[in-house]
Amino acid sequence: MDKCVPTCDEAVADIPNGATIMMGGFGPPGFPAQLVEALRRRRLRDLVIIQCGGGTEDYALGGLILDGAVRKLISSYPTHPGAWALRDRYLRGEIELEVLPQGTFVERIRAAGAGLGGFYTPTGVGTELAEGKEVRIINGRPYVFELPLSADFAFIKAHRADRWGNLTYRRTMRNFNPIMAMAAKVVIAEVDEIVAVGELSPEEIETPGIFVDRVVATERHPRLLRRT
Amino acid sequence: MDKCVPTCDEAVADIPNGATIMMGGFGPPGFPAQLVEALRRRRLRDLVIIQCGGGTEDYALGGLILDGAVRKLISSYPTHPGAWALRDRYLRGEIELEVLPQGTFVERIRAAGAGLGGFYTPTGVGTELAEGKEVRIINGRPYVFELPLSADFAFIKAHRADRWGNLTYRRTMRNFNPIMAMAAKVVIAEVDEIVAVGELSPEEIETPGIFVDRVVATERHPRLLRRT
Amino acid sequence: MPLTREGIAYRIAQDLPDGSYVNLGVGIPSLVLQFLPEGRDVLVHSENGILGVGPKAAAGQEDPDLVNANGDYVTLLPGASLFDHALSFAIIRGGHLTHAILGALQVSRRGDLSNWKVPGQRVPGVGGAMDLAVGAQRVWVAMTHVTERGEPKIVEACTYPLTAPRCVKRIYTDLAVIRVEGEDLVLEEVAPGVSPQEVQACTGAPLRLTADLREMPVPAEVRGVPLRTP
Amino acid sequence: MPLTREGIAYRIAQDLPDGSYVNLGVGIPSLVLQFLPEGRDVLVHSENGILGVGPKAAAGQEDPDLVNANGDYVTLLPGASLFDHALSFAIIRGGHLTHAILGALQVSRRGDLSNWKVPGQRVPGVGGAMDLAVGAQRVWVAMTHVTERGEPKIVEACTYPLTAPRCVKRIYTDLAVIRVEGEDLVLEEVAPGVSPQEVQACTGAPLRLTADLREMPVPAEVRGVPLRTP
Repeated sequence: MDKCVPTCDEAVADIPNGATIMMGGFGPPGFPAQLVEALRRRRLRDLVIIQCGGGTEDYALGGLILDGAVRKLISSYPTHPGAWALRDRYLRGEIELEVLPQGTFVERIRAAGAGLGGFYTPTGVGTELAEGKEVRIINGRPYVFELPLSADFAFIKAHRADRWGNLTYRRTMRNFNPIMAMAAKVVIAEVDEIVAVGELSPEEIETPGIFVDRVVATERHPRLLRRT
Repeated sequence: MDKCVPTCDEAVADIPNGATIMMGGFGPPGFPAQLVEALRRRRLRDLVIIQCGGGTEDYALGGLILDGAVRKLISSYPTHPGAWALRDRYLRGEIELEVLPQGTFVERIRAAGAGLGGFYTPTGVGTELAEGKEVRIINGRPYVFELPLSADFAFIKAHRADRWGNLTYRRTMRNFNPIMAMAAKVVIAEVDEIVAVGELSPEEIETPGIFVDRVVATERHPRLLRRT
Repeated sequence: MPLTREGIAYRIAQDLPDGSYVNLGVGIPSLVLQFLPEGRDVLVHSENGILGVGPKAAAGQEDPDLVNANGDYVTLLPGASLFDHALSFAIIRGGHLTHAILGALQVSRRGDLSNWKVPGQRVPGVGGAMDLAVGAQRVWVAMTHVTERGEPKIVEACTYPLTAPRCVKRIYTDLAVIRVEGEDLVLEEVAPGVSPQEVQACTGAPLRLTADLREMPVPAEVRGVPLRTP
Repeated sequence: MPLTREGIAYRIAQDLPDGSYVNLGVGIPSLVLQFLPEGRDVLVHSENGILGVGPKAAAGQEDPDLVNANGDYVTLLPGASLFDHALSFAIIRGGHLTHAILGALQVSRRGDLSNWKVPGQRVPGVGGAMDLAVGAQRVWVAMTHVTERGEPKIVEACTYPLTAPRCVKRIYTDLAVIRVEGEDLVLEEVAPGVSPQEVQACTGAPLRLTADLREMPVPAEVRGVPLRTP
């Protein structure tokens, strides 16, 4: 069993037009930027992207949106100042946008990964984000019904990996990555370093290799050190 | 902020008759045996216990059941040979027993800890364990509706702790502990060792102290080394 | 005279007991930590998976893998822990945070909160606002009492899109501390030199006065400039 | 002649490709791992939070913090990972295990499984059985073809309490390998020296024969004793 792939380009070579792709990351930490840049080089169309933010400037997800590759973005906070590519296309009606409370966004992804059919959350009750959604009173409190959210591919970013796809993270790299790794048909991990099987301690592995299909080691892009 | 308590007896001193108490552990690993033994010394009545197993022989949970302190057990697999105290009382109609599929058991506890109102699981559909429960077809597949499961107290067992209640586990000690730590009003952790704040690395802390109210260090009981 | 933004933050800091776990929104809430009395252990939560956020990283000392929910490169305090987004929002929604201190566009007399979207905002984006408003044990609002155009932010009913209904427990402004009690707003404190009448005059809903009303205990250095009569 | 219990386990092991993630039930399934062909990476999952379970610990070498779901003190293979029960059952229910190899009391012609409770069992206890039956990508049953009293375990419809309906994909017994296809049981292999007629005679539902029927490829040492005609 060897899940290593030599380059990001090879790791994303089989993604078709119209694919649904999750991308981990909250700000630069844990964002699989090199995989996304490789995806841009594929020149695909009609992608559905699931990412917490809206992309930054003309790089990675921002660039993918700028290129016109994205049909729809499912997101939570796509309104940071750097997300001008999304803003421009959205205001021109060229991209569809679904916005979810951040806890609902991640819990829907977890539900898909955990094989659940849906769940009730108190978040969003009585707001415009719950419009059209089923509300149910449970033990006297209203909850909104939410469905699982899955994808064809997940791009995730971790710190270290082995060839079985076991992953560790450092600092705030985890964010959505361990959850998205559970919820896509094909999970591709961009990592800082690949080590031998057995080198990661069983307790420190945060994403077990069972969730991961491909691993590719990359150099950190200098742009990732910039403030978002 | 100092959550340390000198002894198990002090840690359980305020538990009233009729309390609902979760207990972590799957076999000996992660089972808070000394807290349970201290609870036995309280000579309480009408307790509702939430534990995956049914107690072993006349020790800890087995002893608590033998003592007649338990009104109801919510469990998943209480039928191992050592659980004779439960078996005897159950067959005499002296204890109520609710049995859940193990994934449903832990997911109901997580739902409580995560503030969810309930969820749909495919597990149990078409079986006697789903009798009387709501079934809903979601995307063509049937699911059973399950409610959150919370408690007044949770007894958990971890490896190392600091005085803020941050916890780490080794090997298979985790099991239900990090989940139950989220789902009770008062969470009491029995640990092998208490270290200074800052000594546990931020990445290795599995249960953040926010979930934990009391920490007590204990010697490992020799009986815990026995096969269950 | 009304408090500075730092004055509001200072006032809130005094009300956070030892052992608090707080999420701090952007703006005034982010100033709270620096005013915490010595010796109090208060852990700051960040949506992206931190408990125990420390000060911003010094220039050149940024860890590229460590930001807070605001996107700032930060540090970790000793005793900090790190986790994924699912656990982070289980902490929020599950009622584990003792306090969420949030900015607001509007707060209604029954504690409805609007803080995520102005009407006519053309690109929506909510982040963790709704989860925090619904989940934290105590939702406290920190804001200036009126908008830049002098309009009251405390209103009979919110006209901006709701973040969550009936969630705000207490409002800290440059003029007052106000407790939400059912459908009532109880004026607990006024800024030094500000009268209850002046507070009521720039509040869009009736304030209830009680015998416990007192002046906000803030030192001179965080007091602001005299109130312009609205 | 019918296979030994080890023979059934041997036969299953040949069908697990490199990169499999399997949960092994008690009894015959627990014997599978020792027969895995050299060089195949197959990771064993344990409900209590392990991927990469190794052999049982040697006497005196037990780690008091490390057991498998069966309560045995075990070891970890290099590359193993540890996690909590919520993630462990997310793995199961979420369809991430490639195989669950389970014992059975009864399997119906449409793949219904009964393996958690006999009628009249006085204390109920289910453990992870239902989650595994519902969640794994391939549920394979490993069992003797008939009960100790010679009654068929493969039946038209289960009379024992169900674990899950329509979940079993393949049945490995001491006499045969049978594939469940819709409402049909397809006889794929027979044990060496056992005829399809003999298999049908101790099966409680009709078996479909195809041109692909073959003899189970097992070495002599895991073959058993000649079949007693039922």
